[in-house]
Amino acid sequence: MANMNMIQALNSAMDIMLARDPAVVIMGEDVGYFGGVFRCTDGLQRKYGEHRVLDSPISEGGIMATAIGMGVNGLRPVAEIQFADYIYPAFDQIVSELARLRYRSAGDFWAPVTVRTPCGGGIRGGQTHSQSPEGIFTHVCGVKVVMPSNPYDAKGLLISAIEDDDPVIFFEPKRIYNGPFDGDANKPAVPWTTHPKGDVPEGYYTVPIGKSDIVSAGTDVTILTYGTMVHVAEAAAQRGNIDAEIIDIRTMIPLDVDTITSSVKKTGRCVIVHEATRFSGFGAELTATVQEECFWHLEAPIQRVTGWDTPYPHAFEWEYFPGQERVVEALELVMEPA
Amino acid sequence: MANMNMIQALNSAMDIMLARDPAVVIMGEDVGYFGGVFRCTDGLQRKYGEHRVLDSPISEGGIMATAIGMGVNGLRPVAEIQFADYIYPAFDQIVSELARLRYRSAGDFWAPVTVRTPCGGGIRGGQTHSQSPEGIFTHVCGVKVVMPSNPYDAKGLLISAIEDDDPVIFFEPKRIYNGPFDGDANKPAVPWTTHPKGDVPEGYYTVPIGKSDIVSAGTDVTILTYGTMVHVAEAAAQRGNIDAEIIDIRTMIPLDVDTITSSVKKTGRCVIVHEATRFSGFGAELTATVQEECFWHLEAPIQRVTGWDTPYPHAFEWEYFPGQERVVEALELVMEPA
Amino acid sequence: MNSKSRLHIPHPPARPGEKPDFSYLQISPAGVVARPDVNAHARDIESLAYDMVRVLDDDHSAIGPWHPHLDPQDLQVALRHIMLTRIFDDRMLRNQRQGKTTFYMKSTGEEAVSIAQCMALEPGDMCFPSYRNQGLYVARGRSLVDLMCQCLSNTRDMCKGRQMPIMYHWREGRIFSISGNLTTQVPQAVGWAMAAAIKGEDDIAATWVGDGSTAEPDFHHALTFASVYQAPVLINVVNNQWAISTFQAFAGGERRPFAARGLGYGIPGIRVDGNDFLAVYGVTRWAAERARKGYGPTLVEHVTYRASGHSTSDDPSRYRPKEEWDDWPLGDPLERLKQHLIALGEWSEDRHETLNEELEKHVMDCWKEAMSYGTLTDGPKLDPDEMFEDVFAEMPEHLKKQRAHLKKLRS
Amino acid sequence: MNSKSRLHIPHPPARPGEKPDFSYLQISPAGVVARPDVNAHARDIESLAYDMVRVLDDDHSAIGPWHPHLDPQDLQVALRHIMLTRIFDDRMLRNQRQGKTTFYMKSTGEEAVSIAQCMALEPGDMCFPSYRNQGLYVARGRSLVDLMCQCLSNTRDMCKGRQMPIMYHWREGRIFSISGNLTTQVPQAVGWAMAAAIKGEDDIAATWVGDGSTAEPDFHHALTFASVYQAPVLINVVNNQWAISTFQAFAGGERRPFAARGLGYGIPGIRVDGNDFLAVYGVTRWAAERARKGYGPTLVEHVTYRASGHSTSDDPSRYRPKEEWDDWPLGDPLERLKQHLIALGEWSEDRHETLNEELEKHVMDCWKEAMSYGTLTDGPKLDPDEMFEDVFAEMPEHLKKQRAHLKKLRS
Ligand SMILES: Cc1ncc(C[n+]2csc(CCOP(=O)(O)OP(=O)(O)O)c2C)c(N)n1
Ligand SMILES: Cc1ncc(C[n+]2csc(CCOP(=O)(O)OP(=O)(O)O)c2C)c(N)n1
Ligand SMILES: [Mg+2]
Ligand SMILES: [Mg+2]
Repeated sequence: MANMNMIQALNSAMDIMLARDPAVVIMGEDVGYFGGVFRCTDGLQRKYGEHRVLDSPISEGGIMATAIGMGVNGLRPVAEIQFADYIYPAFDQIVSELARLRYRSAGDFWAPVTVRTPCGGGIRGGQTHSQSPEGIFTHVCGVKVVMPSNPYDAKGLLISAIEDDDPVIFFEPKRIYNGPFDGDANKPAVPWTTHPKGDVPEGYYTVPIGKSDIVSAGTDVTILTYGTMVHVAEAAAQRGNIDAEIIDIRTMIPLDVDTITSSVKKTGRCVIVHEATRFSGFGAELTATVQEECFWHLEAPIQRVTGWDTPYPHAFEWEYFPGQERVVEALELVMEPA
Repeated sequence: MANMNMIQALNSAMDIMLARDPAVVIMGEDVGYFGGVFRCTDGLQRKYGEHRVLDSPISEGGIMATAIGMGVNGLRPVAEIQFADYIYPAFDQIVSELARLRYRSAGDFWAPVTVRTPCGGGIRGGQTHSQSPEGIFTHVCGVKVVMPSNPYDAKGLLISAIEDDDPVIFFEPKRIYNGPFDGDANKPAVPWTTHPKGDVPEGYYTVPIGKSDIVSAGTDVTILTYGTMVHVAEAAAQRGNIDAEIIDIRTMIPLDVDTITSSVKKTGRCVIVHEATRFSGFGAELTATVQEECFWHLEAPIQRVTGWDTPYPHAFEWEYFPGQERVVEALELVMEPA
Repeated sequence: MNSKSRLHIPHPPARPGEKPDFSYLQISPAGVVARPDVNAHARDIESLAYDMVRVLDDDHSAIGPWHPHLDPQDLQVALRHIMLTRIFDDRMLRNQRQGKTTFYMKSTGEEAVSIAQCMALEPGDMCFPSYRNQGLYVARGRSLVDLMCQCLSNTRDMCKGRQMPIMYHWREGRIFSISGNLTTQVPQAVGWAMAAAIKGEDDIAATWVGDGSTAEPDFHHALTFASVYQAPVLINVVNNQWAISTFQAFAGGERRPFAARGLGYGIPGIRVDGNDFLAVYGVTRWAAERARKGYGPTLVEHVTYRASGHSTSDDPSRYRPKEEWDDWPLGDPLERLKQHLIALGEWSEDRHETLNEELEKHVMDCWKEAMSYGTLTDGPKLDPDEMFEDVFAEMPEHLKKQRAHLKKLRS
Repeated sequence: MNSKSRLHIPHPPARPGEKPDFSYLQISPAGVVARPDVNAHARDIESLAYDMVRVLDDDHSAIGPWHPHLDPQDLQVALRHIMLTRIFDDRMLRNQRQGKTTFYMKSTGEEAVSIAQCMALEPGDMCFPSYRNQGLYVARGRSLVDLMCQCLSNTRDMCKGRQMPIMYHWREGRIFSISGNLTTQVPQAVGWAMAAAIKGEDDIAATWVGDGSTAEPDFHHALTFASVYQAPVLINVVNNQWAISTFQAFAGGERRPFAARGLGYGIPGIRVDGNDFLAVYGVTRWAAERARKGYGPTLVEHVTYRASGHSTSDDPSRYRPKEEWDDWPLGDPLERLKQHLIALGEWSEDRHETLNEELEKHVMDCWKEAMSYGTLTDGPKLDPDEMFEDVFAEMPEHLKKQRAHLKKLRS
């Protein structure tokens, strides 16, 4: 067992998979010699060579298209999109090709591509380095969508993603690359060493895609969240002194509906928290699923705590970010007697 | 007053706007000399010249980018994307540029671009000529999203869209270009002449963006729907003999929350119907909004009737299409006593 | 604002009612273009992008350095493939017109491109076609019944009802699935070729894209990645002069040939008479050998003409003179190969007529067999359960639930 | 599988610890490249894309047909602009290092491109810059205070706190808003130019994009649309050899110059010494006149060097030799213009020193003023209500509700 931050955990996952499976290749902008702008691929090109860990042209669409071609030819590409904000030039190749190839060829062709991309705000990145576009991909049939909230899950889920024969869009909440973040920007940064999920086995292991994680059991209310917001939700529940059951969604597609609905049926209340904008965000689907499955158990309307419906504003980062205060507000609202 | 199908109504809207405002230009693949593969721009190039109605290279991204540049330089471009299935190569220019230009420049730059694009299934178009991607755009901050369900609205809304200083993504349900369609593919096609909304003023008028339309008043249940499914919902309510209040959403952004919630508060029940796939479709946002606003009035879980979560399958079109039967089933479910 | 406008608008040479005019076409005489070594440096062979490689001359002889010197038997096979493709297309068009299928796209006039290239490639080479390359299936020997079953979405449909007609694929035959989205396959072919290079395998990739489709961004992706990594790939632009209703000038073909598009990236371009079977074959051998030996990608522009409508949904008489095909200066690839074989003394009108009848009958027989596996209206049908398969490798819960829902509805 | 791999991987000439090596650079002597008429046919002037237009020779004289023959006063203004840009950059870097701003990007080493081009354009011409064109703002006379306020996101921030530092815009000054997404501005500039042509107006558009960014699809869109409609636009590729950590070869610059990218579309390309103020000015005048007169677009490649790190988030010593900038064969644009003016007898080391001090002081004064409008930590702050404005022209209900919600939370 080693202590790793999320960057090291992701690096370790790729390292292990490059070693285990000669079909695994890494590609992306600055991922090779330099080791990635966030250093997630640091040292991998030196270790596995320039033909396994490829620097690519600055062309997200080209990266995705060639990764698909490689996948069709028996490789298992792990493509990095430098920021999730830059995934849109690859959107057509993801939606029209990667997601639908197996379907349209009735299973004869497929491309087991993993798309890694750092997402989310809280790093003063403004509108083009802070987006949380995961909701868009959850409306695309044929891709799996994953977002870990800690180093242990990050490594185990990334290994699962690389081994998965389906395409996986793997979002990495970059605000917590170096340590958990509870939403309070004024507190000193906390490293992963202080967090139990910073203990990460050095070798191979997997965390299954399609399973949520009950981060803390509770009886008053269910909080559904993922990524950075898991930590904000934990802090908020404590601060609000509310016995919340916090579920780290981890996998948006396929969604672990059972874990979610069992919890809400138990608590009767539900708050959904994500950084992404509210309107048609993934919180909408979670709300819809919960109200369909748990309607007769709900004792209050499900509340969504999300980013405002604006582009991500640089200077108002902390007014924008759905921090503890807003989560507490929603928890209190949902706990109000009818 | 003339009788028009939806194609003629759209054509008339563009004709009027080209005549009224010299800044209006039309561009897109095959829209010029040929008049569009669905003939929506028929005759316009002949009337207004090649410099107002432009055939373009086959490049949706290029169309969008140049339309933005034209918009910045004082024109009012109406760009056609030949099928909504082909809008993805333009996705980055729409999401990162068109939608955010006004915001990022604090109001100093903007591009009043209207994007017209035929969407939806029921025409044996398979996975690349049948998609309903509107839900994706409803998660994008800075664009308006519109879908008419009849010729009268189509013309009035398109004129509003062209006059709007914000970008508008204007989805045209192509299955009802030539006549309303109630979901029964075995019935003979019905032309718009038989429908009251086929009566369309020849001159200028607008239908406001941001307002839903109560297509039929009712007391038992509220049906929220748009596009082709408005007609399917009407037929289903009749067939199920249910006194439904059917609301044609018309504008997804901005959403007319008041009309929707007033209705659901009255009926206490809600069914949402769209062609698009279910998971994270626009129905999720409608469900979330309704349950947040009307929770204490709801007497049954809100039901969604949607396309299945698969790519659009060519041969199983009518098994896939959420037809009357499925709407009736949902209506009955929602009417069941608890 | 029109009167002052300085915007340039490309025009086709003739519109309906006007006389066809192909004077814009630069045509080299047969045999005159030099054939460089396959390891020539891209910048030393740029003229290949502007000339036109042609082997068959006006007297139906094959001349010059690009002449591939095939056996007459091979040429007879090629002629058969071209004839079969044309007859297949004609039959499928008629079937669609009679309401037997919903949609079709012909390759008439440009069959030599697919047939010659496929014959010049090795069986292990991977093809990433556009929708107008049915000749690849014919040349690689896929049963026409299989293609027809796909067009019928019947119980033997290789796509299990999921795709519109003509969107074939063939894993064993190494032909990639056709996408309805233009140009996406081109950089995918480059990626496939990169993988072959990474694995140290000898196979190369070949891909086809229409003139109009070169405007899509994936064309740029393909050229960039092919150039940077020197991928063993053949990128073919099939310039059939039209993209639905727009003339090739709307993709920027007005000023320089599409073959020149890669020169600025260091990718050699060859412009070839796409209706000259031998020229296409010769050029393909050259480019394939170049790629296989590690000298990198080649961009080939095939100058040809889309003789038919864009698809069964199209009416070309609305935007171009009906007579264009008759006036097309590079002729009919079928006719030209036939006359060459006759000139060689290896073919005759009689043999042609006999073969034609045989192929017509073969196609009819295939069609009858295909119909026996189900049609739009009659016979056995695919199980709608199929609709939920292959979205993922294993069906997740939500799709199982939806499948069960549909089953319940249908029972 | 590595041992057999035939994939080509581009390499920079030197890595950290190795000796810089610029032998790959093709450099023409000053004065030797001919200057064609502005209406020359693209295909007759292709060599311009491979040569390098240079005006300043090793003795600091200006020679040859591209010499723009500017007044010494104009050259002094230019030198001042370049110096001011550099001092501004240095100051802003220090401010960031001291934690006064969150981020910065310098243009050091490539200032001549923006300054010369902006001076050669007309005031009505519209600029669509990348993030390394701050020189445009200096040359068009925007107050540095305004730029600094943007970097501080303070109460005078032109972006109202919505954008990261350096993402300026200037409607009146005709400089378009900078996007964080690479290359998107390039086809937008083409669209702007198309609109000018449609309206029959004389203004042209100019746009700038980095070498690495040419790999993005929007570069292809720009070339295609510019070529098809012959839009009056100048597309500038600023080849500063690096794109964050990747060498320009990763955008396909290994084989042919970026200036040649448009040739295959019929767009003339000019390769110019980007550190030679006079050459850049001369080339820009030529291309602007060509566009304005209706002869269509030009692609200009500026050969220069990114002397600084990519941004304040970057550490270039990880991927390239520290000494590269000293060894860069085209020198420093500031130094070269200065020496030319001295050679002309129109400048001196003393005047230079004086001006330098004046500008340093000016920049410091601007900074002090800017800080008085608020900083990250102190002073007046923008109202967070601003966050909800300008998403739409008029605020819709759901945003009003969210704004009210935030107000309530903050009260
Ligand atoms: C991304 C995308 N945009 C538009 C279309 C619609 N479309 C189908 S074929 C076609 C014309 C293509 O012309 P070309 O590339 O010349 O090929 P050809 O049909 O001549 O073989 C168009 C515009 C599409 N299928 N995909
Ligand atoms: C679409 C997109 N992809 C990736 C990035 C991240 N990124 C920012 S600058 C840059 C390098 C650009 O290099 P170049 O075009 O040569 O410009 P230079 O920085 O040298 O001026 C990259 C990869 C981005 N901003 N946008
Ligand atoms: Mg074509
Ligand atoms: Mg650069």
